[in-house]
Amino acid sequence: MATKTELLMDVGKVREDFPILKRTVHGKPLVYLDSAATSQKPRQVIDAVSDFFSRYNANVHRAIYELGEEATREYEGAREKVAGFIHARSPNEVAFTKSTTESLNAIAYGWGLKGKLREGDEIVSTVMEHHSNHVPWFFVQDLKGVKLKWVGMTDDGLLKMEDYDTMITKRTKVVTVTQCSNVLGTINPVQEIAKRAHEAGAICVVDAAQSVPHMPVDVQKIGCDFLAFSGHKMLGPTGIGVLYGTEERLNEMEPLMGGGEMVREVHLGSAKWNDIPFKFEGGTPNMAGAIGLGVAVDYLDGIGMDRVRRHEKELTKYALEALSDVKGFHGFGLDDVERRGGVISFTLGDVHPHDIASILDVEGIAIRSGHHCAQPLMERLNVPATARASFYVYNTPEEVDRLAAGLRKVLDVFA
Amino acid sequence: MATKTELLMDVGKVREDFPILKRTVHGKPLVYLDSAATSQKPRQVIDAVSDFFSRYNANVHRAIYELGEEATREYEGAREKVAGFIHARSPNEVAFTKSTTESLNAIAYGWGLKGKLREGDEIVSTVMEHHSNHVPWFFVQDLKGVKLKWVGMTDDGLLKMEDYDTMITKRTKVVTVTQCSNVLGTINPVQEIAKRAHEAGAICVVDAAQSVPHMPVDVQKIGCDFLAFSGHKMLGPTGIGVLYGTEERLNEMEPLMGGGEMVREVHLGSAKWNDIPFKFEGGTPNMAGAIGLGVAVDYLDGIGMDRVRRHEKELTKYALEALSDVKGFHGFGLDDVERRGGVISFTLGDVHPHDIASILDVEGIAIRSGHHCAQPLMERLNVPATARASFYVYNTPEEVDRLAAGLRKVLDVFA
Amino acid sequence: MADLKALYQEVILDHSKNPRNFHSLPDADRTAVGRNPLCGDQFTVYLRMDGDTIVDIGFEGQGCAISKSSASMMTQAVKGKTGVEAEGLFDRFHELVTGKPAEPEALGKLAVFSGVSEFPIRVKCASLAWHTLKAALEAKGAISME
Amino acid sequence: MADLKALYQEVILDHSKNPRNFHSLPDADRTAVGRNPLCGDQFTVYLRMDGDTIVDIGFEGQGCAISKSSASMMTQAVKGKTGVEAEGLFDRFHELVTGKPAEPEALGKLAVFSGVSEFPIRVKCASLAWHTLKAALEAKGAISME
Ligand SMILES: Cc1ncc(COP(=O)(O)O)c(C=O)c1O
Ligand SMILES: Cc1ncc(COP(=O)(O)O)c(C=O)c1O
Repeated sequence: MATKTELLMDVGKVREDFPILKRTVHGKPLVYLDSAATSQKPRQVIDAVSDFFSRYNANVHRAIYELGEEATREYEGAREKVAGFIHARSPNEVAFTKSTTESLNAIAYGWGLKGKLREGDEIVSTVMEHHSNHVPWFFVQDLKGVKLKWVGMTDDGLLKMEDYDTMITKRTKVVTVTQCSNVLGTINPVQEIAKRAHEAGAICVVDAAQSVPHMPVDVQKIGCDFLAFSGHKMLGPTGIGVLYGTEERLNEMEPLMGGGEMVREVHLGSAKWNDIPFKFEGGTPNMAGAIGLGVAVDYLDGIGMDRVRRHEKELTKYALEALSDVKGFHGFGLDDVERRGGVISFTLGDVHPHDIASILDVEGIAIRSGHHCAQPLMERLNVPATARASFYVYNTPEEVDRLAAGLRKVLDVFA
Repeated sequence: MATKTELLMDVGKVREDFPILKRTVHGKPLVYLDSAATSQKPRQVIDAVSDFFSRYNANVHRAIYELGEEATREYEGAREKVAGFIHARSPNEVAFTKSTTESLNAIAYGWGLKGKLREGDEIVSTVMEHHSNHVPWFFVQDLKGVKLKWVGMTDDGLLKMEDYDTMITKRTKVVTVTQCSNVLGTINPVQEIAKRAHEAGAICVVDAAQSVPHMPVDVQKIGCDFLAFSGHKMLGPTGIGVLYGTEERLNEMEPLMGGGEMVREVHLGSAKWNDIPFKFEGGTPNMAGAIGLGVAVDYLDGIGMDRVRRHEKELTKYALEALSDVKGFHGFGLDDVERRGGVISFTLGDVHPHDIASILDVEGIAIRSGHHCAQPLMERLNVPATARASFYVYNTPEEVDRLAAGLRKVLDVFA
Repeated sequence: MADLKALYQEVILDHSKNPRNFHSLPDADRTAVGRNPLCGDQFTVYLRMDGDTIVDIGFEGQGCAISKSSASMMTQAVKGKTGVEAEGLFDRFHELVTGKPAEPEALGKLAVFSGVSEFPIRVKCASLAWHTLKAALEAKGAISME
Repeated sequence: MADLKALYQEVILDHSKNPRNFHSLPDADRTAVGRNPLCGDQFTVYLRMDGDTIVDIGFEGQGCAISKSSASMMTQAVKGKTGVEAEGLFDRFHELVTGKPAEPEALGKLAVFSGVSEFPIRVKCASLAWHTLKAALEAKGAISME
């Protein structure tokens, strides 16, 4: 088990970089345990955004002047950093979107609905998905007559891998899965799933919103065709996301958004698309967001993703032990931190999660309560809602102790 | 004609707020004349973004803790400000997107393709549109068998209003038009066009990317059904746009993006949408962007949009005279500044626009050259490209003088 | 500092653990479902009316302590009242929980919810059942609070 | 400070105003179109080959002074050369305009484009015709530079 001092060494330095961690909430120092919803930002990222607006704000790609050149260099530099971070073969495989949600919709519409899918084709998903990896496929189902199937889950929170044996058929065209559950923290065997998809001639789409921020991710090793994640969950600004796709898939994919930048030629009634990745970046992009994300990637690289993962693993282990001492605490998901990320969903006796969150808030502790945009998973777990604490680079064992103390306070209130 | 001192009084104070205007380019003070592409940002906006990330960064709507409450309050406050700015009946009529481009695609897919349009229906557009108001409708044409028509333009740069007489028929379901051309500056009679659309039972979609930033816009007075614009062109951050729609239209419109936030209920294979405007805000929104846009609206309101418009009118008048003294200068569009915005497209003898922009850049002057994402209009004008200078609140007659001097320098180089 | 004790008063905790009138009405002539998608709370309110008078009321569903106790106490408060009276009470109640109490004395026992005003995010919880009641009275089948 | 005179040298202006070999080749056996969507520049390059040797070359299209003069001077430089030699020349040229000239002496007259290296955004202009030549030699019909 992690000793406190062992962890604190690095974390103290990291925390210095996050201005928000100096603030108090209801008179208590903030304990932010909701990074799975959105992460906090280091001053390096905040400054990069300000710096863009203060020093070289200009439209990228089309400006033939110094500011525009600087903006384009930094924007494309950010693309290279992101590509390197996930081990893409080339920056051309990285398109900027506004969020994981846009990336997944872009795939569902662009590769699916407007591209390769036909009536009767099948898509294999899981019960563990976030709404953002459910609803876009419902669109394809409703508009194209494609059939959806969902791999089930064990009571431990593992995907029922054997479901793939029966659910993947020769009609399967897409297998989509979250790499890490935002509710249970379960890390799914995406490499294995991609392999099975490919064996059946299907493509594999990975929702990496909860993995890329928290662990080393190598798209080539996974072997997936598409992968989506958000900047705001990985120390980056809001309004910037990433759509990764192999060159082959991106080339055969239609654009979701039509507009400026994404076209080569426009005539009345017809247009020719630009090359990848630009054809997926219709409209003026979130330049500040992309540049800020590039700096977030630098920051995470500076720590090292192996270190990030280890830190969260130790913290999760510490938390699972500390919290299990709280009366009535019921945690969902695996005990084995090797197979789960730093996300702990729980209930506390029969106290409603909303009340837990409210009382913790008064203690300065920010956690989430609700269905976490995963209602089908909630139905599977047979709970209306859970409380959720989630960790990141700036969290400490002391904060876990405060959470445990906060939960005891909740019990006091409801005694 | 505007005397210099008359204008400078306010503008000097405004300029103080824009950090970037203190920088030099190639050793010369920056003259930024590309606000039609993207505007510069006042420190109030830059600070609002930093402040969000440094003090109360949290996910909106679903967080049951202090930070989330503050973020939600500011985010919804920004929506109210934007709604007030364009005189929407209610904040519910304002959805945040990433850009004008996303807003227009959301309408084309959500109201058109997935909503109300059927094969054989017709859409009346114009030759003057930006690619972002062309390409989304091409999608509808290609996927739905809808017919597109384009209202023509006079040599002066006015829409041929008489085209509407013949082009709008009982099959017309959508009439779409830019309120202000990003190439010619022409201000189109959108109120009249909306009226004609409605008389035929069609809806009216207005691309307001170049109008909302530069002049008072009242959606109720226009009477349009939808209106789209971008934050980055109106002193706001990048990656935030606005989709305005009347409650009736938004209620009958399908969402473009499926995901978190935009649903009320999700089950395996089906979902129920949230209320407007949330059903159009799938995924974690660009919170910092929206909040920054709210501050940009405050800033513009502080000046007063009437004043903004008058300033640009005077500057445009001054510029049209000053530039017409430059040998070989050929300006496109109307002479009458009452009917045009602060955008001047031009050519200079047979010097290619790219060379003009390059030489001006060395003089510290940032203008644009190219097709301005309006290739069909370029074809209509029968030029491969133009140079374009565009003005905003921070520009001065002295800067126009520097532009004129810069153009003389271009002529020297090519003498 | 926000006062937790004021929010979670004894009476409130008691009603949340032992909600009164917590059942459906088989002979209900008005029903409505209220949802707060924020936290997954959901209640159904059943009414039996005699003219404009609420002669019986029941509710079912799930929610946090605040929303459940509020629903429970609401049912007690409005039973026997006319629809108009009930809506008037809701107005008073809403003023209370949003920190602008005009006639707190009119609220009787419901005054225990005054602590909610310090927790703006909980206003929706406290008023969910009331909104649902209103929907039932107005014969709207369902409402949702975002 | 970036040096405009170095960019727009006399020779360059002359070639931009009076481009050489500015015509199609009716008997071309290789053709390619190159576009720079950034500025709308577009050139077609026509080649007549004898084995691997460029025996005749012409170009048509429109573009800025840099791209047009570069196209013009390119046609002069590669006429009579083999494809391999032409591609070698392109490599040297590219080094020159990106500010990393390895063997500037090999470039002859083309050395006038050294000023481009101070204007990174113009590198695409200067090399558009060359990329198009390469596409023609490799029998690719069209290229685009973003
Ligand atoms: C008239 C017009 N419409 C649409 C757009 C597209 O705006 P954005 O790139 O912010 O989506 C622009 C700006 O480029 C414009 O000028
Ligand atoms: C697993 C998962 N997928 C998708 C999303 C959606 O991300 P965003 O809201 O940034 O689009 C989230 C986060 O909310 C998530 O946790």
